[in-house]
Order: sequence, then structure tokens, then C-alpha cells
Amino acid sequence: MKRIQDFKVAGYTWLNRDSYLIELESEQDLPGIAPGNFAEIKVPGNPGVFLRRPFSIFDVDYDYRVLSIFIKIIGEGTRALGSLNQGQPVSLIYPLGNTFSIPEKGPVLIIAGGSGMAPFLLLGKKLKERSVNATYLLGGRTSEDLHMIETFSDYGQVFASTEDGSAGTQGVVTDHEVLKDKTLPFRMIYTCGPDPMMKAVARLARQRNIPCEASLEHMMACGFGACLCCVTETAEGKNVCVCTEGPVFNVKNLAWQI
Amino acid sequence: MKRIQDFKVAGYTWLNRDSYLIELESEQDLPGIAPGNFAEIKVPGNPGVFLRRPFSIFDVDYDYRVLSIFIKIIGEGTRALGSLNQGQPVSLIYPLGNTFSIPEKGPVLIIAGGSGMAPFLLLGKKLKERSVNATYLLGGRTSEDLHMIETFSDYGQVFASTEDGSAGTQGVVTDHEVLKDKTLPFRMIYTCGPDPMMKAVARLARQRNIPCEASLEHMMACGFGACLCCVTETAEGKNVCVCTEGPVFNVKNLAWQI
Amino acid sequence: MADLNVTIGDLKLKNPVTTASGTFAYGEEFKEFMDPGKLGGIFVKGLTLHNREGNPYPRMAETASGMLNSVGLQNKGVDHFIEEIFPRIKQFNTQIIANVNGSTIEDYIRVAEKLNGLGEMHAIELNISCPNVKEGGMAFGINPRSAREATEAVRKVYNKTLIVKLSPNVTDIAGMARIVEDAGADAVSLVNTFLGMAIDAEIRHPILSTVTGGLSGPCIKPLALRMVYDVYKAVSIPVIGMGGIMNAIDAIEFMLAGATAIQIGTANFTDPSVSLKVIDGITDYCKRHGVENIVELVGGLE
Amino acid sequence: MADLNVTIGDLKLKNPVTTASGTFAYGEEFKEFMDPGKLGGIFVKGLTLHNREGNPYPRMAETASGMLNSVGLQNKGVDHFIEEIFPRIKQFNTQIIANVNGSTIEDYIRVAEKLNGLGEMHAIELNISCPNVKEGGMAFGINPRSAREATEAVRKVYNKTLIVKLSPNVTDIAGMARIVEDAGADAVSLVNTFLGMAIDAEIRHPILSTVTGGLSGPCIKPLALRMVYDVYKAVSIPVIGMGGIMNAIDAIEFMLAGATAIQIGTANFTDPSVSLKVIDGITDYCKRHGVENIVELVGGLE
Ligand SMILES: Cc1cc2nc3c(=O)[nH]c(=O)nc-3n(C[C@H](O)[C@H](O)[C@H](O)COP(=O)(O)OP(=O)(O)OC[C@H]3O[C@@H](n4cnc5c(N)ncnc54)[C@H](O)[C@@H]3O)c2cc1C
Ligand SMILES: Cc1cc2nc3c(=O)[nH]c(=O)nc-3n(C[C@H](O)[C@H](O)[C@H](O)COP(=O)(O)OP(=O)(O)OC[C@H]3O[C@@H](n4cnc5c(N)ncnc54)[C@H](O)[C@@H]3O)c2cc1C
Ligand SMILES: Cc1cc2nc3c(=O)[nH]c(=O)nc-3n(C[C@H](O)[C@H](O)[C@H](O)COP(=O)(O)O)c2cc1C
Ligand SMILES: Cc1cc2nc3c(=O)[nH]c(=O)nc-3n(C[C@H](O)[C@H](O)[C@H](O)COP(=O)(O)O)c2cc1C
Ligand code: FES
Ligand code: FES
Repeated sequence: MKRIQDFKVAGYTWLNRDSYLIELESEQDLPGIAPGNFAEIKVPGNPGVFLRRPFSIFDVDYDYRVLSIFIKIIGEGTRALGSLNQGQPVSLIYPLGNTFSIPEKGPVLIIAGGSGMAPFLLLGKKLKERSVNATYLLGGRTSEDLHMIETFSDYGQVFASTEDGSAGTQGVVTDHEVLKDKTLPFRMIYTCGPDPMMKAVARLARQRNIPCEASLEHMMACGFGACLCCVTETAEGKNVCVCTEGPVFNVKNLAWQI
Repeated sequence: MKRIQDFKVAGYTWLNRDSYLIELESEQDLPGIAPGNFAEIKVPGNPGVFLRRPFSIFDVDYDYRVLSIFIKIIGEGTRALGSLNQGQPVSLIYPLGNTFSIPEKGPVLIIAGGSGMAPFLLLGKKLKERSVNATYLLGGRTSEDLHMIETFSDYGQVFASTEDGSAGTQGVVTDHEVLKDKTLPFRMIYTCGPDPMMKAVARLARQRNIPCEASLEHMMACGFGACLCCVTETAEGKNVCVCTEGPVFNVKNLAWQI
Repeated sequence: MADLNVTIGDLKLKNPVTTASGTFAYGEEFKEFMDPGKLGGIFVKGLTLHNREGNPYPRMAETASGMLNSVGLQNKGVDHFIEEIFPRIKQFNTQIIANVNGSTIEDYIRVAEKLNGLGEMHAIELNISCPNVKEGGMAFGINPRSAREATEAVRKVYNKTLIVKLSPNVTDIAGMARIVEDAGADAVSLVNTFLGMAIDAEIRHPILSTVTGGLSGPCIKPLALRMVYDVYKAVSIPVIGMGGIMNAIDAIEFMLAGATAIQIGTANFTDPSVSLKVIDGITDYCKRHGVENIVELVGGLE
Repeated sequence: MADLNVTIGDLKLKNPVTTASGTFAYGEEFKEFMDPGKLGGIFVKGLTLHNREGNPYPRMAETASGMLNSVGLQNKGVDHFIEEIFPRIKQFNTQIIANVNGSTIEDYIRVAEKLNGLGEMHAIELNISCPNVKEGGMAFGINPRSAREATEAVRKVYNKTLIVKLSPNVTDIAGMARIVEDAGADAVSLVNTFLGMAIDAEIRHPILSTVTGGLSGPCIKPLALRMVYDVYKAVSIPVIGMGGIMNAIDAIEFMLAGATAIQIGTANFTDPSVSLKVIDGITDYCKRHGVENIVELVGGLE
């Protein structure tokens, strides 16, 4: 059940100049967290970052009561969260949002662009638990945008593609060969990343007649259904909150022009 | 000459729960700093404290390029300045304001209320240099408000008075015996502290016909004469800037109702 | 402990702390974080006659100490509220006040009529100040004549406490308050959001899909306080104050400026339990200052 | 490097970055921190016909991302400016623009007449929007008729570039801009400060001696941007934009919204060299975005 909870900064793992994992530790027990769930984090000691910031929960350790959040620096809030002191208190509202649906059987394909891989470690774990075979396709502009490929490879085969060819196949994710192999019987494609990428993936999934779920990263003021700022339009022309009805949507339900 | 200069936090000395000395170190040489001069400090990393905050320069070490500032916590800015990291950069605009006048010969009396003692270490040093004999009278509500009596006693005899009698004589500063001794031929009284105290001191000085200089702590937006927010009224009914014409005023020039 | 009861027309609040329309949804979204039953009241999300989908995304931009929104009154319409939502939320042990919107005077009347019949709801807030809808909304609140007409029209069909929510986007808000007082309002609430804009310089484009939106949050507090102060001096009906209240001291400032009750808006987003902290803080303040009855504070500047 | 020259009426600025009246004194106070000669122009502290001592202390209160002031046009009068100050500051290699104030139309006329004769000053800014004086000031700027009268009267006696500074404390600032354009203004500048208030809850007292004051700083940026955008669409004379500009990106936002030049106000207090950083930042932006002439950005939203 969602809650406000204080954590303490337990440590950082810097992945490159502008991406890091932050580990947050709590004295209270953690609620159950489903893949795709996110947290609204208050940037402490910086009233300049007025609203909370939403981040997927990258990993969770219930025994030690630790959450890992993957953060890519894009502005003041993500920068400030990267330079807290060990032990500094951080307030989270979580777990928020819905989760991915898991098909009876695999294989499934996970396509992430850059920091869009954040929700997919927990998803990979869940899939493995349910014995659903997963393939990861991680894309980015350069190899700098790809992170923790080894971590992911515990949960499925990992392919990479970069626009400049500095890692994996050169090109955009939707050009990757794993998608061209029409014999691969994917039961589901999951995607998260920049909007144009997700739309390209959705188009491809439709062509191939594979169900596709996308996790949207809309701007949010609250994260729990109070403000109605985070909407996306559905296929029926309704505006629904990404924070409560999402962030995961079956793309067929969205009003995406694809 | 006044300037904007970056310092680094070199260390803290906590004097009690809500008062501390902060040492700030620079790589550049320091300009000459006169007793009474102050600095406008930008509270770093906290856009919630929008304007700079003015503080007297408590002490200066030209050789090692270090300034000491005495700070009493009264709000968000003074609190935030008390919890910076060693080495964190801090921007100062300084040295600002005028200085005290030094009589040909002593003795002189310095009356400070609480954190009003901040400008009087440098003044004591200057007086000693000029062989002007100084007596300090430090007052506060309780002994908690009195700081660094030993430091001051290098530059003159130190008397203390507290309202609750927890240190020195019990009562308000203006009741202290050193002021009653009509035979003490003070050539000047300097004062800094809460307004009512300074006014009481000014009244007493006038009665005794002793020149009196007060250092005012008005609210400031800029500190260098740009905004005209910090004014005090002069005896002639003019509004003058405390930051440029002060902070030190001969009380006979002020429109104080005393 | 100080007596925190306040009265707005016939509406009795057990304390002056309420939540602002559009920032607290229907209260249910906050149940995991706090007990809505402890509030003086809840002003629920703006209602219109029919379902409205609101404006396209993006509807939000953060600004220095505040945010712009252009939600545009997304809601499922007053009938849905009356049938589906109110029966659930009236169970909260607090006053529920509807926020009534329209594109035409006729709309306002129809919505108010429907709410007039609603037992257990004792007041409505007439929103003539929403900056985020093309027709109606703020247009009513910035024009003295249409503000009068809307208030008079709704007054005729609504028998319980009628609160009119004023727009801050006017030259003379005190004059506007007098007009709606004359027209039959039992109370005024202010301020709604200030018209503002945000631009993304990198892509040379406005951030909001609607170009402009409404500014709320601590950045507007000094402006809102001034308006509450001016309106309090101008009218003899109660004033409900809001605009950037983040904590109990802010709330006290609004009461000192003249507010009988206050609404907490944007602060609910960053701390969904903030309203209860404000109640506790007000209680503390009263204790420290020897205030026995909270109404002593209303307009109590010295 | 991009061409940064802009023109306001007959006033030529070597770049669009100027400093706002009342926040840069007469420029001399900043000499130790930066070279005022690098600025597009300096709008000097508001002048009145006679010496004014301004309002009593306290005149300032910090607010969330901003500040309130109620200085009240303290200055030594226009004659003192012409005789003592201008001869010194005209040496700066930049445009000096006087900010003209009055309690009556007659006052405005007298001050403008005196400045009309002043060689080397090519423009004045008519301040009909100061919220901190009892008579005149903002009263002129919030009333369409007196705004017109003041502008027309000054237009008759002032032959060079006449900039009218608008008050944001109005329902329809675009309408006001059209009125002063009709009345002969060569340009408008906006915004002046927003009327606001701060209260010290502990002592139950307003913080400012004048109770209300003018709000400035980043908190007002979204409001000011919206107004510049609306005014730009409404008039065909140049717009000078200001309100909370802290850095080059803020400045660019104002230009995209429609400002031909910008003024930096409150930011000068926290960083007295900020205006030069803004010039450098604008140059960078132009390079990054392939802008060859800064005027391409004016009103350049896509
Ligand atoms: C459900 C959800 C899950 C997310 N998970 C992660 C995650 O696991 N890891 C991660 O690094 N990030 C994640 N994000 C994105 C993250 O919330 C933003 O990067 C962060 O809020 C930026 O804050 P900032 O203060 O650094 O940037 P700001 O200063 O707020 O923004 C910088 C620039 O980016 C734009 N911007 C900011 N947020 C968004 C947005 N959501 N959509 C479009 N433009 C935006 C702003 O308009 C501005 O131009 C997630 C977002 C959502 C909604
Ligand atoms: C020339 C000068 C020299 C100073 N020297 C020192 C010094 O050496 N050591 C020291 O500890 N302090 C000194 N002060 C006072 C110091 O500037 C303030 O305590 C500080 O600015 C408070 O900042 P804050 O953010 O903590 O409090 P804020 O949150 O800004 O203020 C807290 C409360 O105190 C009130 N307040 C703040 N500043 C003032 C003021 N100047 N006058 C009256 N009320 C005020 C506010 O209105 C508010 O109610 C000096 C002030 C001046 C003008
Ligand atoms: C996201 C959002 C939605 C809002 N929706 C409404 C609304 O439906 N009806 C209304 O009268 N006011 C609405 N408001 C205005 C608030 O009720 C309140 O007047 C305003 O936000 C100022 O208060 P604050 O600064 O505490 O948020 C909304 C404000 C926000 C931020
Ligand atoms: C302390 C202070 C004094 C001011 N004095 C004047 C003035 O004399 N004349 C004037 O037209 N505007 C005056 N202003 C308004 C500014 O010129 C400017 O319009 C306003 O501050 C908004 O810009 P900013 O947010 O960048 O400060 C003053 C503002 C401040 C903060
Ligand atoms: S972010 Fe507030 S409703 Fe979704
Ligand atoms: S503080 Fe700005 S002039 Fe003194």
C-alpha cells in the first residue's frame, strides 16, 4: 500500500559521468513492490527543486530494507540527488503506479532506450520467477547510454544497439536483427524510453501482432492521482493519469499516432 | 576594495547549540578589512535562501587568507551556513560598510549584546595596536549568549552581565557597575546588539556626555548601496543606507528616540 | 487547547484547515497518507455539467517555488459526482464542498441546482476564476458584470452557503469581492491561480499545451496575502484564504490578514499529509500565543 | 558571433541586456564588480521632481524565490541627477535611461522637460507603475484614462524615445499597452513589481512599514513572461521585458515571448556581475542555435 516513508542514503554506484544508482535504506519494512512501480522522491535540502521527482524502482532488497534507484542526470533535481551525504534522510512516496502484465508463457522481448531500462530489472526477476523466457534489447546513442548489461544478463539474453555503433549493433533499436527474425515467437514486447522510440516499437509490435506494453515517463506534479497533470490520451479519447492508470499501458489502448 | 570572492569552508567551531564560528579560506589574497566591515554571504546550494546574508567579519588572517565569521542561528540561512561540507565553495561580497572611529587615547568601553560582539574582536585588535585601552561589557539573557570571553580578554578587561545572573552580574548591561563608576573617563562607547539595548546605551552615553558609536544590523537586500532597502533615519530626517554610510553610526547623527 | 471551530455562512468547520479544489482530488486519493476526517473541509475537484477531458498533455511546468498547471477542469460531470463519488466521500467525517464551474451562466445554474438537492453538502464554491478553460471560467471572474450575473443567478437556485472563488488576475480584487457580496455570496475564497507561462528555450516552445496556465505554490503567497488583506477590509462576509500555504505559520499569516478559514493547495502534492501538520501547528501556535479561540486571529494584525 | 544590436525607438543598444531601475542604483555602485560599459543600457533609479526620502525602514522582506520592497522612490530629485550624477555616469560606454516618476501629471511633465534637454540621454522610461508611493505611481498605471493622460502629457514635452513602464497589477495589461502606444509611447517596458505583503506571525505585524510592497525576483517570472507574450501580440512598438531574470536562458525566454530587450533587476543584488554573465550566455545560445542576429529571437516561439 502506498505511503510516505523516510529513507537514508546508503550509498551510490556511479555508472558514468551522468548516471548513478542510489541506494536508500529504511528502518521500516518495505511494502510489496511490483515491476513498473515508481517512487516520488523529495530532493532534500533543496527548496529550489519544488516538486517531488518520479523514478522507477530499479531494485529492492526486502531483507535489508533497501531500494535501488537508477538516475540519469538531466536537470537540477537529478543532479542534487546525486550528491547527498551518506545517511542523509530522503522522503519517498511509494510504491506508485501499476505493473506489467506477465503472459502465461514466453518468450518476451524487452526493449529499453537509455535510462528506460530502469523498470526492467524487477520485471526480469519476475519473469524468471514465472519461468517466462526474456530477451533484452538495450539501445542508446552511444555505449555511454548502456548500463549494467551484465546485471540484466542474469535474467535473459541481452542484445545491444547504439546509434554510433560504439556498442552492439549500429543503428536504432527497431532495426536490430532480433526484431527481424520473424521466427521468434515473442508473446509480449515491453518498452520504455524516449517517446519516438516507444512509438516505433509499438508500430513494429502491431505489424507483428505482438501485444506491447509501454511504460510512460510523463511529467508529474504529485504521482498519486491528485493533480491530473500527468495524463495521456487513450484510444477512446479519454485523458487518463499516467501515475495511477499507468505508467504501464498496453499501447493498443493509447491514442498514439503510429 | 570591495569584491566578489569565492572562499572554501575550512572548518567550524561550535560555541553552543546555535552559535558557531565558520572559517573561510581563499586562494586569492585578502583586501584590507577594517573593524566593523561586513560580508554578504551567499548560502550555497540552497535556492530557498534567495538573498545573501550580511555578517560582520569576526577575525581575519591575512597570511593564511582566512576569514572567521561568527554566526548565530536565527533562521534558514544561518542554519544552512552551519552545515556545509569542508571545502564547499562559498561566495562573499566584501569588505562592505564603514568602520569605527578610534579616539586619540582611551579608555574606551565596548558594550555588546549577544551576537553583537561580532564586530568587536577586530576593533579590540585595532585599539590595542593604537594603544587605546578598552573595556568590554558583554551582555546576554543567559550565560549561553556569552561567547569567547577569553578571546576578548586579550584585548581588554571583560565584564559580563546576564539577565538571569547565570554569568557575570545579574541585570541588563546598562545597569552594570562599570557604567555607574562616574570616575571612569571613557572617551568613547561602542555598541552593537538588539536595538533596545543599543538605544539604552546611547541614552546613557548622552547623559554621561560620551561619544557613542553603534553598529546597526538592518535587513539588507544587497549590502552595497544598490537597493536602498537598509536605511536608517538621520537626525536631520534623511534616510541613509546602513550598508554604505554604516553599519557604524555616531548615535548623535541618528533619529533615535532616546 | 484552543477552540478551532469556524463558521462560513451556515457551514460549520471543526477547524479552519481545508484543502483546495483540484489539489486534493476527491479526498480518497489521500486516505493512505492521512485521515481526511480530521480536516475542516474538503473542496473537491472542479465540477462541470458534463464530462470534460480537460486540456492535452503537457499540463504542468515547475517554476521557481511554484508550478503552472493547465488541467482544464477534467472531471466526469456533476451527475457522476452526485451518484458515484459523493455517496462514498460523504462518509469522511468532514465537510465536502463542491467546486462549481461553467462555460455559460446557464451551466453554472444547472450544476448548482443539482447540488442544491444534495443533503449532507452544505456549501458550494462557485469558481469564476479558472484560467485554464477557453470559455467561461476566469472570463466571469475578471469582468465585474459577469461576476455579478453569475453570482446572482446561482444565488437564486442555491439555498445553502454560497462561496464565490475570486480570480487574482484583476486590478481591483476588493471591488470584485464587494460585487459578489452584493450579489448574494455568503463568503468569498481567494486566490485562484495567477495566469502565467513557461517556455522551453532550447526548443523555442511553450511548455504547456495551452501556452498559458495557472501559477500556484509558495511563489504566490505574498500576492495572495495582500489580496486577502484588501478583501477582508472591503467586505463583511467571511474570507477563505489560500495561495502558497506550506505550513502552519503561512496559515496563521492568512488568518491574521483576514481569512476565517484557509485552503491548502499545491502543498498537498509534495506532502500529502501536510494539512494535518498545519492543524497541529495552528494548535501549537495558539498555545504559545495564548489564543483560546481561533477566531481571535482573524484579521488580528496589530 | 551573433549581432546583438537592438533598437528601441531611436535608442540603439549594443546588446539587449540592460539593468532595471532601482536595482542598479546609478551604476557606480557596481564598478568594482563589473564594467557597466559592457551593458546595452542602464535604467537608473527612479527620479522625482524634488528630493524624496522614501518610506521608513523596514522596506524589504524576503519571500519564496523573491523579495518585497517598499523603497518608495528615494532619490535626490531630477536636478541633482542632472547636475551631479549624470555628468559622471554618462562616461560609461552605455546608454543611460532615466526612470521618471510623479505624484501628478504636472510632476511627470516637469521631470520629462528637464530630461528632454539632456544631451547624451536618448530615452526616458515613464514609470506609471510604482506600487510604493501613496499618490501617483501605480495609480496612473492601473487606470486606463490616467495612463493615457500621463503618456500624452509627457509625449508633448519629450522628443526622444519614450518608454512607458507598465504595471502588472491590472486585469488587462495588453489593453493598457495599446492605450499607451496610442498615446504616443515609442516602447513599453514590463513588468514593474506585483503588489504583495508579508506578515511576521510571531509579532502579528506586517513586515514592511508600508504594509504592502512590490514583489520581484524569480517567483514572478512566469507571470511576467505571460504578460510580455500578451503585450507583444497586442502592440507594434518594441517591448522591453523583465521580471525575475536570473540568467541567460531566462533572458532568452523573454525575447522568445516578444521582448526586444530585457532588464535585469533583483538578480543584481545577489550577483552584481550577473548582467555580464547574461550577455555571455546569450552569445553562447546564439552560437549553439545558429542565430546570427539576435532580433531573430524576438517573438520567435515556434
Ligand atoms: C513514472 C516515471 C518513472 C521514471 N523513472 C526514471 C528512472 O528510473 N530513472 C531516471 O533517471 N528517470 C526516470 N524518470 C524521469 C525523471 O523523473 C526525470 O528525469 C526527473 O524528474 C528530472 O528531474 P530534474 O529536476 O533533474 O530535471 P528538470 O530540471 O525537472 O527537467 C529538465 C528538463 O527535462 C524536462 N523534463 C523533466 N521531466 C520530464 C519528463 N518526465 N518528461 C519530459 N520532459 C521532462 C524538463 O521540462 C526540462 O526541460 C521517470 C519518470 C516517470 C514519470
Ligand atoms: C551589517 C550586519 C552585520 C551582521 N553581523 C552578524 C554577525 O556577525 N553574526 C550574526 O550572527 N548575525 C549578524 N547579522 C545578522 C544576520 O545578518 C542575520 O541574523 C541573518 O541575515 C539571518 O538570516 P536567516 O536566513 O538565518 O534568518 P531569516 O530567516 O532571514 O530571518 C529570521 C527572522 O529574523 C528576522 N530578521 C532577519 N534578519 C534581520 C535583521 N537584520 N534585522 C531584524 N530582523 C531580522 C526575519 O524577519 C525573520 O523574522 C548582521 C547583520 C547586519 C546587517
Ligand atoms: C493542479 C491544480 C488544479 C486545480 N484545479 C482547480 C479547480 O478545479 N477548481 C478551482 O477552483 N481551483 C483549482 N485550482 C486552484 C487551487 O484550488 C488554488 O486556488 C490555487 O492552487 C492556489 O493555492 P496554492 O498556491 O495553495 O496551490 C487548481 C490548482 C492546481 C495546482
Ligand atoms: C529594491 C527595488 C527598487 C525598485 N525601484 C524602482 C524604481 O525606482 N523605478 C522603477 O520603475 N522600478 C523599480 N523597481 C522595479 C524593477 O525595476 C523591476 O521592474 C522589478 O524589480 C521586476 O524585475 P526583477 O524581478 O528582475 O527584479 C524596483 C525594484 C526593486 C526590487
Ligand atoms: S501526477 Fe498528479 S495525477 Fe498524476
Ligand atoms: S542593502 Fe541594498 S542599499 Fe543597503
